[in-house]
Amino acid sequence: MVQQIKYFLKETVFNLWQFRGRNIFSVTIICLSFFILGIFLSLANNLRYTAQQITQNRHAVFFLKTNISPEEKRAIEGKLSNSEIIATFNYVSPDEAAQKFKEKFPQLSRIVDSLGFNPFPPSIEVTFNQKSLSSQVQLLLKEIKEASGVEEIQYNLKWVERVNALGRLLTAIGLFLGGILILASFFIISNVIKLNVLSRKDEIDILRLVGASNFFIRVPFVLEGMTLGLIGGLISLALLFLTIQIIPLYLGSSLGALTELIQFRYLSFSQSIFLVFSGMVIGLLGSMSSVSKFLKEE
Amino acid sequence: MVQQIKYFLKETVFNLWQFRGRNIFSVTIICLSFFILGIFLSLANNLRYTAQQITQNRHAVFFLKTNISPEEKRAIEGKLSNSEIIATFNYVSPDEAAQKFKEKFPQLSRIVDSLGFNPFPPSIEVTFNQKSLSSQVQLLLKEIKEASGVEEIQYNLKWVERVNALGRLLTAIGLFLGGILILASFFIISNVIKLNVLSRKDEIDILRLVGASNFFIRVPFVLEGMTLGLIGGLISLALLFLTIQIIPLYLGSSLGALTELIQFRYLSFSQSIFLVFSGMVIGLLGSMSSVSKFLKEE
Amino acid sequence: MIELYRIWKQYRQPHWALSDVTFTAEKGDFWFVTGPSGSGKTTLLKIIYREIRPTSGQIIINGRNILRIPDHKIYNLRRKMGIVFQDFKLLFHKRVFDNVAVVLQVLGRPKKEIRRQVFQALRMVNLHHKMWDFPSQLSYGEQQRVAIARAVVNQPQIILADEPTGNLDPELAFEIMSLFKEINSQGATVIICTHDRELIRHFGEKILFLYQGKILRKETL
Amino acid sequence: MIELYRIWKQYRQPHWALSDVTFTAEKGDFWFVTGPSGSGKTTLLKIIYREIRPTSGQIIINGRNILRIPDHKIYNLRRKMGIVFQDFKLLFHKRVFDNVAVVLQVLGRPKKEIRRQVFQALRMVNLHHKMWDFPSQLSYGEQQRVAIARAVVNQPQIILADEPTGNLDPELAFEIMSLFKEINSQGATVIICTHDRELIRHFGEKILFLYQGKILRKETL
Ligand SMILES: Nc1ncnc2c1ncn2[C@@H]1O[C@H](COP(=O)(O)OP(=O)(O)OP(=O)(O)O)[C@@H](O)[C@H]1O
Ligand SMILES: Nc1ncnc2c1ncn2[C@@H]1O[C@H](COP(=O)(O)OP(=O)(O)OP(=O)(O)O)[C@@H](O)[C@H]1O
Ligand SMILES: [Mg+2]
Ligand SMILES: [Mg+2]
Repeated sequence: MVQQIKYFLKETVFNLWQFRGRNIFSVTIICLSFFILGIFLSLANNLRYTAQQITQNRHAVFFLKTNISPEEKRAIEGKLSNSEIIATFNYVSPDEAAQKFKEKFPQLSRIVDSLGFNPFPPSIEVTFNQKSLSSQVQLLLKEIKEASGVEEIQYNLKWVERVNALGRLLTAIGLFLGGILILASFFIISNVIKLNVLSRKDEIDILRLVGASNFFIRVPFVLEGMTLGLIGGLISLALLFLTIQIIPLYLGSSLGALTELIQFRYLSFSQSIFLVFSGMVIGLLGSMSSVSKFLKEE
Repeated sequence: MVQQIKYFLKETVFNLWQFRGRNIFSVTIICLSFFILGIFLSLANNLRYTAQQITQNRHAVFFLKTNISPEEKRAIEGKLSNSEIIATFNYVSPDEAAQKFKEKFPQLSRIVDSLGFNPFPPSIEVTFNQKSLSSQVQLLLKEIKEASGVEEIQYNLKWVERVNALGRLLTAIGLFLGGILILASFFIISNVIKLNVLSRKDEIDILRLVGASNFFIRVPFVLEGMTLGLIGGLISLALLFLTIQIIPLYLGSSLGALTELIQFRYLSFSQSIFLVFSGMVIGLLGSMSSVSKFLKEE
Repeated sequence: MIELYRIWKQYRQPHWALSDVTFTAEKGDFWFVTGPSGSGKTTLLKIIYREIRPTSGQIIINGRNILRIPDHKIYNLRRKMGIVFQDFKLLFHKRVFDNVAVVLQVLGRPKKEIRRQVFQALRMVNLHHKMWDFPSQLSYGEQQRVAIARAVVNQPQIILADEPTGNLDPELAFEIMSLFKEINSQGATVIICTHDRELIRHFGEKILFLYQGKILRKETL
Repeated sequence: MIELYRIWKQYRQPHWALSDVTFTAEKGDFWFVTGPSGSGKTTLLKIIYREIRPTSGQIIINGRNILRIPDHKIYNLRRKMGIVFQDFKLLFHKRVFDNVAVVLQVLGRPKKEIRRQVFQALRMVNLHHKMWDFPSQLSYGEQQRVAIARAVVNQPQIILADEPTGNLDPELAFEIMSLFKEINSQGATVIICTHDRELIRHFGEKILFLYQGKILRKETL
């Protein structure tokens, strides 16, 4: 048993070296297709993050009557804190509102000052849960609107829907492209492995004729395929890390906060493992299937 | 001559058929890597479009003195129309400004009405050229600010810079990724072609021994490589069109205007030509270089 | 014991590569198969080691109908055989040593034994000094001898040799034939296809003459 | 005319595959080269058709030093030669017809002429009925005959044949040798490497004996 394992390992290493020309070509192909996949995964990580950022900001403002009673206010706040779809809410007094307005439109601040009274009503700013459905939101809005002490509700449903849609769009594109890319690179890699086996049909035939069992023939090929996949995966990871290091340098530092938003994120640990592991699995399956094709008798 | 061309063509077709197993694997790899490249180009088309949309909106507002004289106004307008970096400008009277404000902040319209006078100054809205540099913009702003009749300038330089940066970022990412993808797929394809030639070293050796000139040996291989690249390119185009057709179905119709913004655009005609043509060129170069390696004597 | 019973083999219409071949090689027999080029000698051997199946007929080896052995078990049959292929079938990416050793490696023999046996086999064909060369570095006759060494390294019960001396000089051919004879005298069944009349004259005990796939005659000297 | 002057060839230290071989084949000569396996026969031929270069020495063919011909022009030399390789070197993905025709195709001969000449050459080796088979569908001797047909199809000035009858029955070997003799009588220089003493005895005019890379003796009967 140990004897045989040693043989298989030696054979694998030997063949990897013996066919190094062809193996280098193959690993290059494998590595590059994983690299493309990795670049995409890195972008997708970021896309997801951006989508999260965007959908987090879904909020509404409830303008209250200026003369709202503390009981009415407490009732409304109670409703809001009981609702499952609300993440945070925040009371804004008329003074705070005026302050905010002046900050936002400095050239109009004179006007507000010149009024002699504060035209801004008190309000409550509400942020919705990311997972809340718009039907739930609408139900809640209707309920609040009918509560006494509420003057008006500002909630740009259309805009919010768009932002949500953008989030969904990004996720969908991510899944779709990711699926295509994963499939494509898996196809590419397994085809390269198959090309490798194809060119060694003679060897398989000879081994069969000198009394090798199918198992004996298959194992070194499978190990070889796995190693090629593994090496390709590892090199592509290294390449990916380098690229991600270089991109910010290339883009320059002038982007400020935006780099944060769109920067390339490293693959997560599980993604890296996935990449390398799938390299091995594809190598295994690819070589397995094509060796098997040759192991049939006439 | 005709004799020989006929031979080359027959030989190419024959070999494509004779090694169809291996050729199908190769074309699959070529096709998929072009497909990935194509998906990217399609996304990049869109990215560019989005970036344009964003940077187009770079604009400033010049608030004028309420009591500005027609001469002063004309002088400013003259300056603006002479400037190369300004795309459009538009005078907004106090009434128009009030109207706009009321539309934008309906719950504050009461306040404006209750003032009894129009607090908004006249203004000029300016849109800058896409290509204008921010240094140029700053120069112009300074000049206008010093003109008589101008009260204040509203130009959120920081925000505009960010938007510009986003545009640049998208372009840079596009170029960078595009470069990487193009390189990667070219590498993949030329390596596949090389693997093909590699497995036929014996044939080349035999041809040399029976008196074939290098030219005679090379041409069918080169034609074969070109055809493989061409077929791979064409199939990938077809696949790409199908995918682009399918994506909107998959994403659903709920996205409204956003689909317009992020939708996959078909490759432009020149991009399609580029794709197919580069397939041929890579096939040519790949087979050329690897045949040449074998055409050397011991 | 190898028994072929009414073997017919047709690769393609309308020619029969073998027609109605019935033939028995007892344990310890030393058979020559001869006949003109294309008369079906290689086909006969291929059927015995079951690289191909006959169109009709039965083959019994050591009491077992080998046509009934499933494909994935056929290696058990081949392990009893030492085969010299007409085109050698060497592994060109492996050294001479490994080409011979592979027969023992598939059996999982210990390393030391492999080394000893391979060296012995290569010495028998006078190639031990080229043990670490690749087949591409050998002359054609030397390659043929590697193929012979591989066939005999495992002291098989059955030896099938297809034109094993076609690229060897008469003296070497003589030596190789003596080697086969020696293995035969230890109890192995040997079947050799050859065109070499000299060898047949000298070593022939039992001779099968093929002509266009038919047995022309069997001779026992 | 082929002149080899003090040819030495070493593949690797310390053995010399050829040492100090000087040898002239006049136009119209019919030479046999013989010697034990590994004595350097194939190496000698390879040097003549310049697949390999000698370590030292000169080769003049038709008054031209072939070692000076640049690699990309060497095909002009090979076109004058018909070579039967010891391992045949057939194109296995092409039919028998195309394997033979390729020699004429590289010359750009018209289709009709190619068909006629190929058919003739295949008939000379008695294989015209297998014209549309692939080499893998032929017996080994049949493959060898394809290689022979390819070598003679273009009526070359020089024929180099490396063990061309190793897989043929004596009758066929005799026929093939007569074929070479006939081409020779039309003015071609023929060099044949063989182990077959019978053939040498029958057809030998000039014989070169090699032993361990050295010329043992030259004989002219
Ligand atoms: N490529 C090579 N590398 C190293 N050694 C070689 C190479 N080719 C041949 N040799 C050695 O050179 C010697 C002569 O080889 P060659 O093929 O010329 O012999 P030969 O006379 O044709 O033998 P045979 O009758 O067996 O074909 C042999 O010992 C062989 O091992
Ligand atoms: N795979 C195949 N497909 C079709 N025909 C074949 C195939 N293999 C062999 N043949 C034909 O079967 C016949 C017998 O072939 P076989 O190889 O058994 O001859 P052989 O006696 O070994 O000849 P040689 O002495 O030339 O090796 C030949 O006519 C050959 O053309
Ligand atoms: Mg045979
Ligand atoms: Mg030789």
